[in-house]
Amino acid sequence: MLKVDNISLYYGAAQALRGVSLKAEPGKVMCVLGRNGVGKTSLLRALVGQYPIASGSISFDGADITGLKPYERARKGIGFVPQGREIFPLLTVEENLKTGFGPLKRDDRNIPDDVFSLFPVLQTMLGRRGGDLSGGQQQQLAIGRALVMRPKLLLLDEPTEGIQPSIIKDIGRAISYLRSLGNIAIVLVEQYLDFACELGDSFAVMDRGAVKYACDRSTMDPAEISRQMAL
Amino acid sequence: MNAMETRATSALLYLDGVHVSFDGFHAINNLSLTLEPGEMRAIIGPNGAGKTTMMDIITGKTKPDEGEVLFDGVTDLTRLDETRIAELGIGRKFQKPTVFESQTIQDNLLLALNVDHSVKGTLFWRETRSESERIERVLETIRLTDARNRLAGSLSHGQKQWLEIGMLLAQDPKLLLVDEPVAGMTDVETHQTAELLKEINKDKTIMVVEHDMTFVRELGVKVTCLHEGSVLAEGTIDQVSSNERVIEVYLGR
Amino acid sequence: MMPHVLTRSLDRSATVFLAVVAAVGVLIPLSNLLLPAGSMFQVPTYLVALFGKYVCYAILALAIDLIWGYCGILSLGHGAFFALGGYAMGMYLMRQIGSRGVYGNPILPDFMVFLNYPKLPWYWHGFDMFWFAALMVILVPGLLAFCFGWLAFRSRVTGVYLSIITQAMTYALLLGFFRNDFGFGGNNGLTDFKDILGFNVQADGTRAALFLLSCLALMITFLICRAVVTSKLGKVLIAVRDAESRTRFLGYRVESYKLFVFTLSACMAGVAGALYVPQVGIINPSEFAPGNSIEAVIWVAVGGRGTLVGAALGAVVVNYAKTFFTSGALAPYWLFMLGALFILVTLLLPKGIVGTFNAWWEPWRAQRITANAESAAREDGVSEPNPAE
Amino acid sequence: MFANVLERFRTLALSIFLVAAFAVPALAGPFEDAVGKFANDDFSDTNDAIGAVASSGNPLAFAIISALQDGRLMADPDTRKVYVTEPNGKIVDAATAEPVASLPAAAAAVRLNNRLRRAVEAALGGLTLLSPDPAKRIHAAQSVFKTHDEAMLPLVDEALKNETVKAARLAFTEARAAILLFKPDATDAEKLEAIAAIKARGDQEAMALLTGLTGDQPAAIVSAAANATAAIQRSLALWSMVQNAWYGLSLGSVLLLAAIGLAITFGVMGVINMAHGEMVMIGAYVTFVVQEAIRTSYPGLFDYSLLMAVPLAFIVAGAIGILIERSIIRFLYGRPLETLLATWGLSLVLQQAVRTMFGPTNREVGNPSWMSGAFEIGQVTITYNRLWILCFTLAVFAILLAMLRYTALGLEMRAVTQNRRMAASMGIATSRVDALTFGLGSGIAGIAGVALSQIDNVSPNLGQSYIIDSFMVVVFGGVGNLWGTLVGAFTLGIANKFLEPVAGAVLGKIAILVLIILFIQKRPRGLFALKGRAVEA
Amino acid sequence: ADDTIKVGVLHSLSGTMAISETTLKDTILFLIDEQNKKGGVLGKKLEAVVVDPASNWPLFAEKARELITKNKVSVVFGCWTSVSRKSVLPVFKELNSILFYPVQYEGEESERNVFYTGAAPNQQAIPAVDYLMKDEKVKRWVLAGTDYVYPRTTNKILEAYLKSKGVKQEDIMINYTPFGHSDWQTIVADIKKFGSTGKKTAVVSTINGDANVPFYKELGNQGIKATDIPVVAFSVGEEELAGIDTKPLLGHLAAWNYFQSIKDPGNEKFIKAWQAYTKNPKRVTNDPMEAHVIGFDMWVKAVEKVKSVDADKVIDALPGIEAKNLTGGTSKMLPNHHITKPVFIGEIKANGQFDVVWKTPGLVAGDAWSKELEGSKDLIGDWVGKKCGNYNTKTNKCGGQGS
Ligand SMILES: Nc1ncnc2c1ncn2[C@@H]1O[C@H](COP(=O)(O)OP(=O)(O)OP(=O)(O)O)[C@@H](O)[C@H]1O
Ligand SMILES: Nc1ncnc2c1ncn2[C@@H]1O[C@H](COP(=O)(O)OP(=O)(O)OP(=O)(O)O)[C@@H](O)[C@H]1O
Ligand SMILES: NC(N)=O
Ligand SMILES: [Mg+2]
Ligand SMILES: [Mg+2]
Repeated sequence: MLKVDNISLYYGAAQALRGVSLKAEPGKVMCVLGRNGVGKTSLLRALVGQYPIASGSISFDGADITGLKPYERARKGIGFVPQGREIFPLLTVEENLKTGFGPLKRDDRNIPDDVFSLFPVLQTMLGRRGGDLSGGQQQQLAIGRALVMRPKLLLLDEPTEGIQPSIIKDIGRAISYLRSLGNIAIVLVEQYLDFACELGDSFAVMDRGAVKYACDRSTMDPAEISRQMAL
Repeated sequence: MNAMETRATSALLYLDGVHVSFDGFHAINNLSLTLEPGEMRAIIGPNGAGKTTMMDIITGKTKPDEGEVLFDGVTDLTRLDETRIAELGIGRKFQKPTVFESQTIQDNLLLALNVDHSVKGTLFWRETRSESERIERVLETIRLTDARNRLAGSLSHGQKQWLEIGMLLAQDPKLLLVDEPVAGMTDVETHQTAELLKEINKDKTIMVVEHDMTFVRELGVKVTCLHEGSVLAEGTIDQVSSNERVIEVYLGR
Repeated sequence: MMPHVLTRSLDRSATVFLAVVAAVGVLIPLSNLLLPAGSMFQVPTYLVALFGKYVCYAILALAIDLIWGYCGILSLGHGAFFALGGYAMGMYLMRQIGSRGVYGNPILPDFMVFLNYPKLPWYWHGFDMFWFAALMVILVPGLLAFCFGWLAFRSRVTGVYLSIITQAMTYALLLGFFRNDFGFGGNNGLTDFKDILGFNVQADGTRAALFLLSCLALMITFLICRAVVTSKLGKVLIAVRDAESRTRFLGYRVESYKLFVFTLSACMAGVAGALYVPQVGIINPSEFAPGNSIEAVIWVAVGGRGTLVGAALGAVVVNYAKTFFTSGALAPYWLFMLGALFILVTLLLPKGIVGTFNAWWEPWRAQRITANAESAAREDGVSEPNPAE
Repeated sequence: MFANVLERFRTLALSIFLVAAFAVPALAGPFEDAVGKFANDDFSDTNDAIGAVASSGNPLAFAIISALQDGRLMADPDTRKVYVTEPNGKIVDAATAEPVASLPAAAAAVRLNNRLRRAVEAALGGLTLLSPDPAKRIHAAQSVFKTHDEAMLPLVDEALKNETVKAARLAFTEARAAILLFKPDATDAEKLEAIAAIKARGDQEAMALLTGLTGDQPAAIVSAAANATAAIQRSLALWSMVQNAWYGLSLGSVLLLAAIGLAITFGVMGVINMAHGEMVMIGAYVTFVVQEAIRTSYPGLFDYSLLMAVPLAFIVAGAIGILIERSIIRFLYGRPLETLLATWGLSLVLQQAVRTMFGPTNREVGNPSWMSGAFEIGQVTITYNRLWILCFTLAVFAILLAMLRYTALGLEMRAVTQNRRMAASMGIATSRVDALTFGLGSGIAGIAGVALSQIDNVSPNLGQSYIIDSFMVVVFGGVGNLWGTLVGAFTLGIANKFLEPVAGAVLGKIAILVLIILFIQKRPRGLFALKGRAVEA
Repeated sequence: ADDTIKVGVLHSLSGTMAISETTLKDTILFLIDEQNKKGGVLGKKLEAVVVDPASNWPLFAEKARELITKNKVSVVFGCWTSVSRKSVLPVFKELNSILFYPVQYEGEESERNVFYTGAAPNQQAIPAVDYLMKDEKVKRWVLAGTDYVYPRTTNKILEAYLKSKGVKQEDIMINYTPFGHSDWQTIVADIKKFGSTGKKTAVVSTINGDANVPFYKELGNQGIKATDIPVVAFSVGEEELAGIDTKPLLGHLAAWNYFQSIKDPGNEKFIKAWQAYTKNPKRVTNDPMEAHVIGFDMWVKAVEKVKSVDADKVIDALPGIEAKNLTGGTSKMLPNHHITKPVFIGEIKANGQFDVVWKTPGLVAGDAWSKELEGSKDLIGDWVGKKCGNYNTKTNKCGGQGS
């Protein structure tokens, strides 16, 4: 589904990604782990096209999308839940959700029930402005918004950040549910190791812009990952 | 009568019967809470419970519709503005890290130093050795010494969190309000932050909001759980986390 | 206390700037006065007046850059302070005419005679004394800025709201000064000045002196601005610009800072206006026109916002372009040129002339400095930069 | 039907005879001589000729004098013959009504000045009191009311007797009252009745009439007149409030119209669009071009010129807007202050471009007939152009609001301006949306230009005169809030119009500016400020 | 080069005044062109130096200085607004050059270096009021103007004049509006109200430039007809009318010293040549243009008389020089540097032209100093005998020289 091949990314002169390669498959959760500032967010930015990569290639669904604009990638089915939520502050919750209609055909332009069953709080707040919500509520909204697009690939950047434990569990359940649908590939960027370990099918630990340790669910050892992350 | 002299309470921070609503939405409901000098208090509670709003009230960003907020037993915070409150010695780390993006990390800390903040004072200010040493120490603590001359805007999310904590340290307030300090940190970093807060707590009063239960547990302090704008439960972490309501609305099963 | 504030502000580019202004300030008048007219190196008098005007505009640009570039206050009404300073000076110059006016009235300026003013309005008193006028040049704009700023900053009016009410302010003043009833000569303004401090304003010597004085004022303004922005105050201003509310939570009284620079900047603009008036020979309400203030902001943007040197440079470049384009064969098309200049600078030099130059030059310089530092470190074995220099 | 008209004309002729008999008994000289005087090209001779012809009782008089009014009375100075060009183009000899083949080359229209025009109107007034057209009768009655010429009384009485149209009856009654009031030998009862009728009219002219009533009248009449004056004054004061409110609404609608496009480009997109005024100007010039084309090619369509200009102006200004967005603005997102610089430059270029293309002077844009003139409600005069502009503005506003609220594009526009990067990641083609949004704002500015061309100059400076007001309105109302712009515009308009009579136009305007400054202190984010966290975020 | 004589043209080609002044620039270029066809002056070709002071008053002074010192022009034709003239005055005095100013203005000025070819108030305003009083029997007056010096002064003079004719204060309404005023609803309604008392009312308009179009549109729409309340304007000419639909304005008046419609062979020839020069058969002419035509002619004659372009010589030669104006008369430069002009009252016609309904029997001499104003009634300008612009005939002193 998603194949990232040896990409590099620079912020001015500073290199943030150094030859990162990854794969994500439908019905699987790929976890990207790493300390602060190792380039996890940069990786996702490269995937959605918000920041141009200097070298390497990205292909999605068998097609090369390296040169595509961010909205074209979204229309191909890449949903993105960014770090910091990036809610449209002046749009209502409902309107925020509706911004996900862009890639959809006219008939499909509705908000799937899944969204509200996963995050009931959104249902009760439909008319309030996104920017007024609390941090955690915004996080739920951000995930819901990405789901409205019916993505084939879902990129989540630290979705548990600032979320109350019960909802983290809900989000966990939501991710498992999406995985169980079998047609969505998920890339989960996390620092919250327990959460990642519970959900991940494969793991990559980053350091200084490069993947320095990767493993599968089968070969995974949380202690080793933790050790890798702490270095 | 002599409210100025007689302390109304021994508490450092005293909230009583606070109400806030936004366009009819009640964010804080009859909230009462006290913080003793030297205490560290962890605040937990569901998303939207009003934790950040409570900090907004204490720091003067939001004016409560009703209720009393006293600092140091004598000062009514509801009547002061942000600057005055900061001058009193209340420092804050925001949930969404806010640093001065176009200035270097060192300058961010410099700005946070609690020296003369008047116009004249800053115009004629010159760095003393003790001040530069303090900045040096803080830089080390937040592990950004190498990055000291980088612009704060180029930091990653977590690095900004650290920087903001660093700014709190430089500010050296009596009361620290820390909103979700470990969001976006690795377990190791979380642990380090807990250590750091405990260290600071030796001579400062701290109120810390977190959702990370491991972290809260590690702090090992009294916990207050807010829900729908008022206190739901208070006590040790074990007491609170075994409270049925807390489990229901917050921890989940 | 003072010296360190000044020394700190003098880095290389600042020193170069001051040196250039000083050289220009001395050489141009000298060449105008000493060399024979028509010689190749003689600067004709009309150019002295013209350059004098540019220098005044440069001061205004510095004033704007101080508040806009460093504190993020976009004033679209700074022309008002400039004009008020100009009027204060104009009133002095009018009073100097004395009985040499067309009606020969020793007290009343001509326009008052023919509009039947029975006596001098109270606010014209004192302007026959230079020291008083000079004080008013600073005080009137300063006071207006102080009152306006006190209201606005205390109420936390920011961003475009502030910009627009500054515009409303200058627009209201424009309309007011247009009115003959206001007692400032209506649309015709104040003109036909005779002398300043006893010297004929039109004499070459006076012009040269005024030019020199303007350059001096530019240098002083620049030094003050540098002193402000290189101090910790400057960092606070930038902090206010970038995250105003965060600055408050650190215990800074943001409104005081804004009020301070706003008032300071208005005083500078007033001085610029006061120097401008005797050199161009007229002050009239159109100086209050909102368009003028917008243009002044544009000079700053063209030169490079937040660079000081750039602001001054921008004022000179844009106004020189204007002078150049409005004469000769290009005259009918000069708006195309000027408009294109603004557009191109925005698109191609987003940080303005000086800002873009810095952006190229800084990394190179930084490299050199690190290289130097490294070699120095190798030599004497110290790597710690001296904290209390 | 034709017979009917003829019948009317017969009555007319009779009435002329009546006027002649009462007013100017036996003015000598044959009709032909009088007509001949028109050829003298001398204002006082023409004046004499009007009097003579009007009172001649000749059935041709009406045709001659109305021809004179319309500039269709031609005189040949050489032969001293006078001709009437009939509206259908036929030419007849004025004195004899004999058709002639063609006008002599030297013939020129008989010139009028204001005095003569008044004489013509008075003459026609007498001649049209019994006109078949009720509007003309009312007009004639009103001019009698003004002159309250005693000699007209029999004619007015005659007219009143047969009058069936209600408005005309009223006009005749008032005219009759005016005459009676000043008729020295009218009875007190008649005068009291007259005062009542005039009081009922209740306008400025009625009051002028009553206050003009001179001395030595019986006490009853004097006090009745005084009471009536007082009553009229009171009602006029009330009406003037209504009048001011209407003026305020109308000014508000102009402000709103000018600002509404800016509410998009500035309010929604955050581009400090100094070239907004020039988009308005372009719209006005489109109207000019459309009207020129119509004037030269299809003069009959003139009344539809605005209907054609509106979509065209939208397209032209919108297309220019899109061009500007694609070539300049799009490089400046996230740098709002720099848009100020670039758009200011742009506005200079556009102004000079228009100056080069169309010349520096004003261009003529006419009002179609449905936008000309005025009607009255009570004592309030409402001009059609202002009324239509108000309706048009509200319609534009409603459409725009609905568009932003309820269409996908509207949602996308708002999303893109709030967070361009995230919007792209939601699959919104941000560059397309940006271009369309800017185009929309510009297009709306363009149609504002069409409307403004009806009340203001069409010159290269047109835009500049609106840009400052537009920014004031948007900011006063609260940036980013369309309703704020609406309420802001009307508030400023009405405040202005209530201040203007008290303070004068200049001080009124200054007062408004000061009020805006003070108001912003109270509400630092405008009238309809967006509140809450969402804004600070 | 030395084989040409340079003529400065100082008219705004951009900004708010471009609307009026651009035509004057073209006029001078046209006149120079014609003169050169006739062989130039003193055997040299004339060369125009055009600058754009951009409706910016300090820029006027700067450009004047540039023209005189850098371009070394012998004479400058320029300015429209009074403030622009005031701005350049000191420059012309200092550098001793010549300015021809072609626009009607408020008077109260007579400078050695300036020649005023436009109307002084007594050549426009007073005759217009006389006409209204006599021919239209006007009893009530609205003096409406843009709020700046020219209207203020003119209205002051008119007010004094009207009062001297027995008009009472309550029969005079004075109203000022800002530049570019565009919402005339209230004012037009006020005028209507003021005029509905039964006394014949007229409006004397000193409304400037851009504000006129919306003013007349509002007049037309509110149905104020010239037969009810005539408006006589001093700043509305053929050029301004070209931008208005004049049908509703039929009969409103303007007072000028020239109208395009005046039948005179000189005028017709000029109009033809002008339209040919501008390649626009519809191009109109107007009063300030004629002023330039006269001024230019006078300058050429003066130069030829003294065989030099030296400013002092030309200045001394100009008073007394006569030039044909375009309406059949001969205007003469007076010692006060103003000229004699005929005064016409025209009524607006449907075709955007004026129909002359009244004119002064002869030419009127321009007064530099108004006889109606207290401060100036004793002053005269006389650059021939007294060599003084503000000579006080009571005290026999030249004012302004420190007395
Ligand atoms: N816009 C930027 N300009 C310059 N440097 C940047 C920028 N954004 C990030 N960086 C730097 O690039 C590196 C990688 O940042 P990134 O945001 O990808 O880290 P991360 O792994 O997501 O960290 P975190 O867990 O803290 O979110 C960091 O060192 C950061 O300082
Ligand atoms: N300015 C505001 N306007 C409108 N609603 C607000 C505003 N500030 C807060 N709220 C609402 O008040 C409630 C409490 O918000 P608050 O941010 O205090 O929650 P929190 O406890 O900090 O949550 P989290 O853990 O998710 O950060 C939320 O529902 C939020 O939407
Ligand atoms: N002189 C004028 N019309 O300003
Ligand atoms: Mg990250
Ligand atoms: Mg929170």
